[in-house]
Amino acid sequence: MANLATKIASLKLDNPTILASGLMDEDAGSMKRIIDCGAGAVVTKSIGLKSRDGYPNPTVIELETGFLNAMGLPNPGIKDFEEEVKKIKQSNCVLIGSVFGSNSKEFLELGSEMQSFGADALELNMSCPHAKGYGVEIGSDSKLVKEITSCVKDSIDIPVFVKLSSNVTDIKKIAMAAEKGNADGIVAINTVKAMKIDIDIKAPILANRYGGYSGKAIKPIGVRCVFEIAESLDIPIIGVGGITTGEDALEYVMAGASAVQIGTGIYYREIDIFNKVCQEMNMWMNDNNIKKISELIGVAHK
Amino acid sequence: MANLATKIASLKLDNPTILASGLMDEDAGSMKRIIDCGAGAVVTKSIGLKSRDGYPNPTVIELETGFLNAMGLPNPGIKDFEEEVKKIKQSNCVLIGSVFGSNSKEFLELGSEMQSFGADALELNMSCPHAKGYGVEIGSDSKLVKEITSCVKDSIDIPVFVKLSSNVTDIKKIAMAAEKGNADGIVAINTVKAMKIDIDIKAPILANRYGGYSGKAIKPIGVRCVFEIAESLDIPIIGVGGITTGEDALEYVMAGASAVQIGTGIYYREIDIFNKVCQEMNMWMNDNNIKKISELIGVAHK
Amino acid sequence: MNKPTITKIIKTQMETKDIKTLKFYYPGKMSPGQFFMIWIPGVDEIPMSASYINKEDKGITFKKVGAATSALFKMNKGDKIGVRGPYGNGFNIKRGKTLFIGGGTGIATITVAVEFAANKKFSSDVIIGVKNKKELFFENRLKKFINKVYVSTDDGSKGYKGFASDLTKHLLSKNKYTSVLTCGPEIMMKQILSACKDTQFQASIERYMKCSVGLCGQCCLGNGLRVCKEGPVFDGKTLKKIPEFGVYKRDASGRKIKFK
Amino acid sequence: MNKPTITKIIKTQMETKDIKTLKFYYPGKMSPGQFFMIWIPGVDEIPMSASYINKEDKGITFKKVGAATSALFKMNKGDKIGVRGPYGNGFNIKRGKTLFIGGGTGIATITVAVEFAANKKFSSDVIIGVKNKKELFFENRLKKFINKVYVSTDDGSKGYKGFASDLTKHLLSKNKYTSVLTCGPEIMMKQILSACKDTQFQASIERYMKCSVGLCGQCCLGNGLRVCKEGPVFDGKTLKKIPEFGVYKRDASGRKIKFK
Ligand SMILES: Cc1cc2nc3c(=O)[nH]c(=O)nc-3n(C[C@H](O)[C@H](O)[C@H](O)COP(=O)(O)OP(=O)(O)OC[C@H]3O[C@@H](n4cnc5c(N)ncnc54)[C@H](O)[C@@H]3O)c2cc1C
Ligand SMILES: Cc1cc2nc3c(=O)[nH]c(=O)nc-3n(C[C@H](O)[C@H](O)[C@H](O)COP(=O)(O)OP(=O)(O)OC[C@H]3O[C@@H](n4cnc5c(N)ncnc54)[C@H](O)[C@@H]3O)c2cc1C
Ligand SMILES: Cc1cc2nc3c(=O)[nH]c(=O)nc-3n(C[C@H](O)[C@H](O)[C@H](O)COP(=O)(O)O)c2cc1C
Ligand SMILES: Cc1cc2nc3c(=O)[nH]c(=O)nc-3n(C[C@H](O)[C@H](O)[C@H](O)COP(=O)(O)O)c2cc1C
Ligand code: FES
Ligand code: FES
Repeated sequence: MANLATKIASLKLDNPTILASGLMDEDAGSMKRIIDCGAGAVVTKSIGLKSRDGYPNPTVIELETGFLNAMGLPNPGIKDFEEEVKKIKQSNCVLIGSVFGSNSKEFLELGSEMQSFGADALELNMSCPHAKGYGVEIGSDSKLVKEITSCVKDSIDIPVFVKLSSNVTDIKKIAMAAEKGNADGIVAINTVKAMKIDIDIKAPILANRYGGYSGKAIKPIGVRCVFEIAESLDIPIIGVGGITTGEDALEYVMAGASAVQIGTGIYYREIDIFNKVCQEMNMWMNDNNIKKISELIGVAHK
Repeated sequence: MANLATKIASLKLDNPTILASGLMDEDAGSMKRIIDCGAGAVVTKSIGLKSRDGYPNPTVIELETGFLNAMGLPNPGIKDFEEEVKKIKQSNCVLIGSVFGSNSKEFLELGSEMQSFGADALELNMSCPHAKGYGVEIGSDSKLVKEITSCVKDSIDIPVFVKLSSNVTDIKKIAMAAEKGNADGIVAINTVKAMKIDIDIKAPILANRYGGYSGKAIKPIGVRCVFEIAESLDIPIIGVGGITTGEDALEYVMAGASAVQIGTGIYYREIDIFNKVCQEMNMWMNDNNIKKISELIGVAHK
Repeated sequence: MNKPTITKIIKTQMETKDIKTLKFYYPGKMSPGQFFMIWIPGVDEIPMSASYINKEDKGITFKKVGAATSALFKMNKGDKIGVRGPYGNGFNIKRGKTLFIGGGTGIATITVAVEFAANKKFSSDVIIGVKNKKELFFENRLKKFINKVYVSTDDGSKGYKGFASDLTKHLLSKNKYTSVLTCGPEIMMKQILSACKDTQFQASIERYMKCSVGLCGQCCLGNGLRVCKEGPVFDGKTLKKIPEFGVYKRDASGRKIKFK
Repeated sequence: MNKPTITKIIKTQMETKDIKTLKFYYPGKMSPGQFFMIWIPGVDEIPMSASYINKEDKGITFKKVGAATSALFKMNKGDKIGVRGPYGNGFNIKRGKTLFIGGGTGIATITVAVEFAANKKFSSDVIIGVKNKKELFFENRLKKFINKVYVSTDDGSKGYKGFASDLTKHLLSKNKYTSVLTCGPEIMMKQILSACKDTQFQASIERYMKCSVGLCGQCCLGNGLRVCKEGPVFDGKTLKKIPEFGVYKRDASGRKIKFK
């Protein structure tokens, strides 16, 4: 049995598969189920200060090559989320709290709450591709990214990861800004801004028109982003985008990721994809005489 | 029979399908074959001042969801390309000359040559995702885009289109810069920057490591870009990215495209994809009682 | 693929003042209790159980309650809707004597299940419960394929006066049923569950739905059970372990909403 | 999928001082004349015809001419290469008497074609032509399955003294062949084509290749004929209409390079 344990900053995981934010993580029960399916950690849905319904349906559709969603950051608000975090933290699992805000103050407030609830790490969502005033509107401005990150880092003790979008001219630059803000790690990538028009109805299908593209199709974009970031940064990276197999996960690891997140893959391989991916990684590592996953991190950079 | 004729600025096409730059367009014979397969126009390979071999192989690989290429702008140089343009222009077809340079002077020189050879329109490639000093390195800087476009427009009489990349934070802003530079149209999108790592070899497969993603997978990104551009611009748009069927082409048209380009689709549906796509558009239009393709341009914007 | 297929309404039917049936072309097999996501372009996309299942076409029956159902309510033959699905597990309808209980619009879902049992010649009784007889629908349709159709109304305007759950308790004490299958208000279903001692129990649950393919987690209850995928039908054993059953659901934002 | 599959070299064989055969595990069917793209990680990816076709494994035979072939030349059993393909059409080998002509490394490609014909019990003669007898390879392999193996050397160090094309003309005037199949220097093949009056003709053409799947247009000749897809084997009728055949090819940049 190969050793799949990994470390992201001070965060130790039994295996490198993590549930991505926004899927099966609205309540403690769902996150518990994912942990039971073998995930090394879970990220919560992105939580804001106030409750949001998100966009009307259709919010999720399948494409030939992946999924498109425009949830619109639905969440019950940080206050209501306290009980979910506390409940899930009763079981012995690693929980990363994802939060979104429109400025440093909001991010800090949310982060402090998450920390006080018991989250093991924070993920700052600066990359949602379809929510006005949030997400990539912040995550494409390197000054803001640095400012928010360092503001949160100044007062928060748990590790802080910054989740970035590929919808920018230069993801390296943004990642470097997060690193300068003392981020403990980078999460890349969020969904890719995209659209599907129904030609019979002659209109975009998603209520929000624009959505975020996830699943198999975006893996080559995610791997490229992780590779680019790894080329210029020293802090750990969590790779995400289109992972459905152990081989996909290994591709991200070789590009430079210390861990990976899985979202849409749940659709393609059911909810125990976390076990499956770990098994496949383990099998490949055994076949290739690799003892520890850490031996593979970033090896594709010669 | 529905009327598929379309106009892009002063350029009139019998049908809206155009061969995309960089595929089957290195020599007059290939372009002739594409015209014979029903394309309304062809774009040449992107031509520079001097001959370039491009990157070593592997330059093209197939992915589960599309293709990845890093050709590296191979071309014989504008002087050697003269005879190809002249030869193809002996047959009665619409030829769009694609050129790439690193500054206004180079673009202008190349444009003037293309015009003098007999090209019907120019396409300025400011969007190649993997060539140092060219392509998106220029096409992500709105000031440069405007400057180059207006410099070329000042001295060139044939219509000038600017080909843009989705690898930017805000494609609308870049398109607006091209419009301000008096571009006659926008071509969107070029390939999306991506990577494939071979886990057995533990290295990126493409010799250039980074490549451009094309084919089915990028259609939702391309449609989104065309929709975004159409929302803020008045000049015509040529949609490109992942088109393999008449329905795909119609999706682009409804998003705001006056014509479409087809590249990788040649692999999925063979070289007569141009005829096939036109037939499928025609059939759909007949079924839906649409007389002219122009009725559909941009209808998805309410 | 899990995106809406555009189809046309081929028939409409008024069931009560504010309950309507739409039938549309949508070929394929499905089970009673499974549901569709119905897209009303420009308005919303909402889950709807099938109330008619034919080889080539399907039907939905719904009450006008808000924007989406009102938009659907206005639709006529020839209008276009988007349909994806069927989703979920559906009822597990077995030999033996079954008591079906439909409450409110849950009658729509229960009726196809009863029809399925009747076609298989399984024996069954059915209770349909509403507040007032004006809200009653599918009574005649049900009578075509089974003998015993019990009606309950809260106000006693027809049939048994009282809740369907009370009528259920009454029937359970009188007759022997192999299983009880129900769809309706969750409080009603919870009451019925507690009345089912040895009788097998299945209930179709409603939760706010977005993806309906088991991805987004919006519809989860208990330990991550997805109503859109592991449900909407759950058996009594499962439901007894879910503390929130009959107590609260979550709205679109994920906040808890207590059942009243 | 058209991306390299990593495989291991299972056997190597020196054919001459600078010609080597590598055999590797690569199961599947293919026809003589079809080719692979061989990836040497960190160096290049180049087209190579199959010189051995077995059910489970395949072989390539090549001359050390530049970076990629030199890297391949150094490889030993157990080393990894990437392989994609097979690509192209391959020879159309038919009943009747065939004259095969291989020139230089073209001998590798012709030999599997001859082997194929022999297995089908089609009658055939073969000419293999090189500059000097030291460059000769596969003569013994050929002799195992056909009687008439003619050798030509430019310097007369073995067999017929002169070009393979001249020896072909000689044989064509003496014997009756249904068809002529050739692979070698394009000037040689062009000369043979002009010598084939009524005899059917097929030649395997080499052009600079990148995608090998008919997309990039790098390998085109004539009116957009893709050597990687419609070729690499073309018949005489087609080749006669292509003015550049035997005259020029294009380098990686697309510039014309005259044949000497
Ligand atoms: C599996 C399933 C099957 C259903 N089958 C039927 C049926 O056969 N007949 C019928 O009349 N109703 C059915 N419903 C309920 C139906 O989906 C709601 O009545 C409808 O969504 C109301 O939408 P609206 O815009 O008209 O009302 P709104 O004013 O938007 O909401 C009214 C109520 O409907 C609920 N609702 C709104 N959107 C959704 C959604 N996306 N998912 C779940 N609930 C939602 C709200 O929570 C609220 O309680 C079913 C629900 C589920 C989950
Ligand atoms: C269909 C086909 C089948 C072939 N089969 C064989 C074979 O069985 N045995 C054999 O020895 N050779 C074969 N070749 C030729 C072989 O591909 C070249 O010898 C090889 O690419 C040289 O690479 P290099 O790096 O060693 O030399 P370089 O120094 O790079 O080039 C030497 C010569 O090879 C040509 N070449 C380089 N790269 C390519 C490429 N990507 N595509 C086509 N030509 C290229 C160059 O144009 C040049 O003329 C075949 C070529 C084609 C097109
Ligand atoms: C339905 C859905 C909801 C999502 N919600 C969030 C979110 O709230 N916050 C966030 O940071 N990312 C969100 N994402 C993005 C994912 O976390 C992930 O970055 C992306 O889907 C790519 O990974 P995948 O291809 O494995 O799904 C969401 C994705 C999906 C499909
Ligand atoms: C092999 C290949 C070569 C390309 N070369 C060029 C080029 O020289 N100039 C250019 O502007 N775009 C080039 N492109 C991009 C295409 O023109 C097109 O924008 C892109 O492939 C998306 O369209 P598709 O999905 O239909 O292929 C190339 C694409 C491919 C696949
Ligand atoms: S509605 Fe998304 S998981 Fe059920
Ligand atoms: S090598 Fe690309 S078309 Fe033949």
